[in-house]
Amino acid sequence: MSDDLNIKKTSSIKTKSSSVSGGGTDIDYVRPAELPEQDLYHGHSFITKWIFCQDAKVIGIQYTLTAVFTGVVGLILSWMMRMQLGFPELFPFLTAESYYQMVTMHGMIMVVYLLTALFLGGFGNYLIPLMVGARDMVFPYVNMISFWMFFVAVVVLMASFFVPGGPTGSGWTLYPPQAILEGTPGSGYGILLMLISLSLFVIGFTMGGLNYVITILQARTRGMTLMRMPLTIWGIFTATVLALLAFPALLVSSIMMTLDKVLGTSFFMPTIIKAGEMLSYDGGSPILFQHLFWFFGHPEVYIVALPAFGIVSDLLSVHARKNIFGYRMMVWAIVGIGALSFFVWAHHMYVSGMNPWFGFFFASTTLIIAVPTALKVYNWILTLWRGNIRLTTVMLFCLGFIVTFVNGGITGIFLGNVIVDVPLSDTYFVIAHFHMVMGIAPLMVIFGAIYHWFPLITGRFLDETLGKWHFWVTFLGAYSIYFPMHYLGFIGVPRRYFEMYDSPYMTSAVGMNEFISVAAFIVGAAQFIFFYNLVKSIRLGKPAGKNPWKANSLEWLTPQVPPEHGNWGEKLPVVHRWAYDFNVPGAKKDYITQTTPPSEVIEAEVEKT
Amino acid sequence: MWTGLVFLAVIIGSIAFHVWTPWWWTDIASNWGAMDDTIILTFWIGGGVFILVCLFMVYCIFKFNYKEGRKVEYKPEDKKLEVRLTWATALGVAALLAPGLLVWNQYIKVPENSIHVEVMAWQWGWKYRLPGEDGVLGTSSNKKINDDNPFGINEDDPNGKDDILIDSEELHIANNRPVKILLRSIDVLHNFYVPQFRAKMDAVPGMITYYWFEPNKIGEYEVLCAEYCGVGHYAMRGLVVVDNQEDYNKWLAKHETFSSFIAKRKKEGLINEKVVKINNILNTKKSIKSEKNVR
Amino acid sequence: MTDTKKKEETSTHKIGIYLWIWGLLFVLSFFSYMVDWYNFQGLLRWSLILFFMFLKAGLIMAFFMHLFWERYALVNVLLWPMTAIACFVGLMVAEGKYTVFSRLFYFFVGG
Amino acid sequence: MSDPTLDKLPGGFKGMSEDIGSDQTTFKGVNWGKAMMWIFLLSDTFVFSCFLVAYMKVRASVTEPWPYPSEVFGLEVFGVPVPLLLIAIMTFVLITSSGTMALAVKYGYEKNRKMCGLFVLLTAIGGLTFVGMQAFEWSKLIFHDGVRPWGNPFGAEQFGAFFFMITGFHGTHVSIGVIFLFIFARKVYRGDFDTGRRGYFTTMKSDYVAIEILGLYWHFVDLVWVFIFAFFYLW
Ligand code: HEA
Ligand code: HEA
Ligand code: CUA
Ligand SMILES: [Cu+2]
Repeated sequence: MSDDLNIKKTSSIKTKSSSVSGGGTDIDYVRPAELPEQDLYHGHSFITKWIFCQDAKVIGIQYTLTAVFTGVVGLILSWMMRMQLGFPELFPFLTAESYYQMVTMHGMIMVVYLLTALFLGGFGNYLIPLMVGARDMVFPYVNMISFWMFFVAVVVLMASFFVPGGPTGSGWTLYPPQAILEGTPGSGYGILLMLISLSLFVIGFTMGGLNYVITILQARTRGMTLMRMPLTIWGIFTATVLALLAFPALLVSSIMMTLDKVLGTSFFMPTIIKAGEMLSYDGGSPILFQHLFWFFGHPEVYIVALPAFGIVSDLLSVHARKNIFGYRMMVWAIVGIGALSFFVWAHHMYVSGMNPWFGFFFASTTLIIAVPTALKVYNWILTLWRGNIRLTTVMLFCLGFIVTFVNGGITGIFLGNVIVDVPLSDTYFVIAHFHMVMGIAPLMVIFGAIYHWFPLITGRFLDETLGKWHFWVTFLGAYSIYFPMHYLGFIGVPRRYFEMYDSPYMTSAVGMNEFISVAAFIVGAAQFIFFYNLVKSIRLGKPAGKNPWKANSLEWLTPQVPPEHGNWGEKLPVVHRWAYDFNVPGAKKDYITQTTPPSEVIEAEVEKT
Repeated sequence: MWTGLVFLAVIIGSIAFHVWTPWWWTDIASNWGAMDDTIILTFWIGGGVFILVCLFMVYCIFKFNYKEGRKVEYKPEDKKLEVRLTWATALGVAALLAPGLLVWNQYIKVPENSIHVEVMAWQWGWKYRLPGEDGVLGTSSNKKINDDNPFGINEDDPNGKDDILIDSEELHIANNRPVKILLRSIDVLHNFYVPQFRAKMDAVPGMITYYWFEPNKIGEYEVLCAEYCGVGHYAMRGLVVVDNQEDYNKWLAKHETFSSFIAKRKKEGLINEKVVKINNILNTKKSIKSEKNVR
Repeated sequence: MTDTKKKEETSTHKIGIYLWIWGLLFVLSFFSYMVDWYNFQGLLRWSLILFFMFLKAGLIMAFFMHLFWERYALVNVLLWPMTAIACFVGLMVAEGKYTVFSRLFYFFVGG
Repeated sequence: MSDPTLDKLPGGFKGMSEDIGSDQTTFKGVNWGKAMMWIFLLSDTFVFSCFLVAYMKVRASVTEPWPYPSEVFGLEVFGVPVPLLLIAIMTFVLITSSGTMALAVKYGYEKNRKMCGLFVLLTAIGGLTFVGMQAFEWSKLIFHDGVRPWGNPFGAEQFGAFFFMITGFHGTHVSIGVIFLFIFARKVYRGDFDTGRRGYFTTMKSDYVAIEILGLYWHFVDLVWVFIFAFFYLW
């Protein structure tokens, strides 16, 4: 065994142990570089610098802006839906057709085009090279194409609003046979454009995803071991791997459905009698589609959850001035959740008419996933314990995340337990569950992350006062939308109901629906405070300077703020420790950056004692 | 300071809402009380964990609010604590899962003596078929559906002859007799859901799915379609009436059987040409397949 | 696969090994073709088909794609995800059987 | 591969835990492009698996008889029907091209420009032959046997649908591979990999490792065929 690989000897995660081994320079030893410097293509013109740009940071921002644009569309759609549900008679133009189209587009946009693109495309691109100490993604050109594929996918998706028949109204789950038959709005061009857009998204994402994975695995800087990476990177990494393995199922089901639609094949289509006539389909299996969809769909919900888990860990640690509790457990939990998420998909299909024996298998695997997730929750709150909590806007969003995530996670446990799912499936309980755990919790993290990294991206702080308003309105508002909504589900109100109040026992839902709708308008409107804050602060925000939050991880340690193309100036940073050395006993400052060599820490200690 | 208080208020508010909520499940009218019990159990365990986690968080907010120079603990991990928490959670999960699976086992095992009821879903409504004297439903196929045979019953199957056809949204069932619902769809996915019975299952075209329950309260119950099935989804309601045996028998007697239905059609002289027509359709379909698709 | 063996072969490999694998693939393909030719049926057919299939796949991956000489980190990363597929396949076999049972039991001309 | 420092590293599972615990790279000595190709192939494996799983599920649940592939894909040679003949030949062609590719990669390692280029070219020709035969097979099925994606005279209509979809997807992979093989054959002959000439869109230097990467892709296409052959033709 060669000595130079044995880095564990010279430095370990715990600063304590590295500082006991005495002075001398060899304690700072880090293996020499394995790889030559990366050649970068530097843009010259406006077009190569800002449009067809190969810099991951710019691509990240492009992804973010595009995703937020779709997010605003999704938000407006949710407003219109709530309008209908809360005040059914008010807007005659809200027909059942358009309602279902809105539900569908809202769901798909929010899950795939907003959250997935924002977390992986946006944060992934911006943060991965910076946090692992690379100059850029490993294949910047492919990375650029990835964004433009995504862009085209969004254009195709948005185009479906304007085609004859409108966008598809099949529900974001796109279940056949309904999705491609008349009787569902947008079953002509709408569904086709949706399928094409999804396929483009998958292809584009694959290009980006390969970049993220390989950058993290193969392009880390010296001293950056996997177990020193910030949890943000672990979350994004695992989510990307999930995406690379789960999106194929979506691609395949899209292709097959397209063929069913266009060529009249019968993959998912059994014999069907419509309007008294027998269609030419025969022998296909609708449940197969559901299996394929959820083989993608369940990992997909963790694809949006894992990056949030990772990011929130980092934000909590920085703003509580304390190391993240149980780092190694956190890493294993992320990886474990990721791996397990491929074995639980049919918990969305308990009442789909699949083989009833699957219920036992999938209920067990589903509840098992709760264990690593629970550990993460415990570790977050234990990170707060005996910390020094700065109640910044960022921290508030993290706390909001914990509350909403635990709430939504527990309702997930209801649904995961197969027999409990029977009465609750396809009711508003499910809607409440996933908005709490996916609509609100990760969005909280996104907002927190933007407040956190905005100073890095622009060099200026976002306004804290506006930020706090934004937080409280969003958190309290969203909580009061979705917490009561569970009880609609108990009553038995099914989801995807355009209106429902003539049933005797459902009349009591009217009042709640009005309340929910009003809350939704307010929460939505609060986002415009945020947009105002963003626009205002780019120019007028308080200048932040370098490393304003006193964080440890590499992205704050670039020579320039905001970092330039190539990130690191002359020399790549060298990493000596994990990213969570806050308030190390005996250290002079309350944080020790990842690049601080052990010998300096010892000096600090010596000075103090 | 008030940050912690607001979070505390959120937790207390959640509990209060849960305790005093006017929105709660409908009175149960079937044997699936065990489902409600499992939900309650989940509420106790899950709710307890939620409250504990959040209270701990609030405590931290109060106790460890930023103070310059506060002594912060440096403790990257605590193996013992983590192992304990893992086990505690695993225990909680097992306590939820075990009863859940037991009830599920009941749910998928239909009692021998249950009455079979076929629910046929279409866009957007319901039809029903009950077995006749023999207690057995005849085989069927969507391919055989036509005006003379709205349920696509196999004419060659003797079991089907006495099947009772109910071409209406209203289904009656007898109180305190287990019912096996056999779900069938002629077009897209639907789901036969009566909140008071708790049970539900999708109707999938191209196959038969099932569930069972035993009604135990006489009354009328609305059927909601609980699987999205196109624009009419929200309007796809039906009615289940739970009768005592006597009323049920009366209601049953009012409906015609498949053979009487055919006899009636024959008398009206409707049937012969139609049979030829449907056979033609079936035949042309076979040959079309290799030629060109219709749609 | 011992360490010593690995070391000898890491850089470039003798042409012989490729020709050998090539030949083996031919033979195995021929065998699997023979399964059809002799019209074996039932379990025998299945086990033979799968046996030859996995053997061929294994040879291609191990030698033509050099996985045999790669470090375990890469090998494991590539092979573990296959368990997800295995699970998917297994469950879908059960599901297919369940569907066809439902169709044959209740229908008389298929679904 | 040819990196001598790698030989010093421990192998086996011990090596694995050290690789994973180390800094900079997890796959020691694996070029970025090669790592990327591997992960892409992993993802692509899931694509093909989903196709095949869907096929299995549907085939297992149709009630109409499934056409007997051995006859459908048989050919008549001098009046004697030979089952699966064309497929057998296609299989041999593809394996042959995989063999030539393996040799091309070997000569690539050795930086043997002439031989490497020759074998890449041979592989491309093999691939082209395969695609040609597939085109023949498709047209026979479509024009002679009347098989369509939406139906066929032999039985379950999904037969044609899955056949065209899966072999079509595989054929597309082969075709893309062939295009790249031709491009790379030219690059090798031109000596790009010896001079380290930079590509069009990237700033990366060309290197013989590109041949290895292309080889991975090509072998993968062969690998997929092994599964298609077993599940589609022999089942
Ligand atoms: C970010 C997204 C996200 C996340 C993280 C989750 C997390 C979970 N989800 Fe959710 N889910 C969705 C998004 C998400 N879900 C979406 C979008 C749908 C609907 C799709 C559609 O139909 O349109 C859905 C639907 C859905 C269903 C199907 C319902 C139905 O249609 O009938 C089920 C059923 O099992 C389920 C279960 C779970 C479980 C068990 C978890 C678990 O991972 C949760 C684990 C977390 C915790 C448990 C909390 C923390 C733990 C503790 C504090 C410890 C103590 C706990 C105990 C001892 C119990 N979800
Ligand atoms: C991440 C996913 C996500 C998000 C954020 C939301 C947000 C909202 N959703 Fe939705 N929703 C879904 C995913 C999501 N939803 C899905 C998957 C479905 C199922 C669709 C189907 O059945 O097919 C659904 C369905 C659904 C229904 C059920 C419809 C039905 O079944 O009939 C309702 C009803 O009230 C609803 C309401 C809302 C409301 C009021 C909001 C919001 O108004 C809440 C408040 C908004 C915000 C907190 C901010 C929004 C974010 C931005 C504007 C981006 C800005 C971001 C940055 C600058 C970083 N949604
Ligand atoms: Cu029928 Cu919804
Ligand atoms: Cu799920």
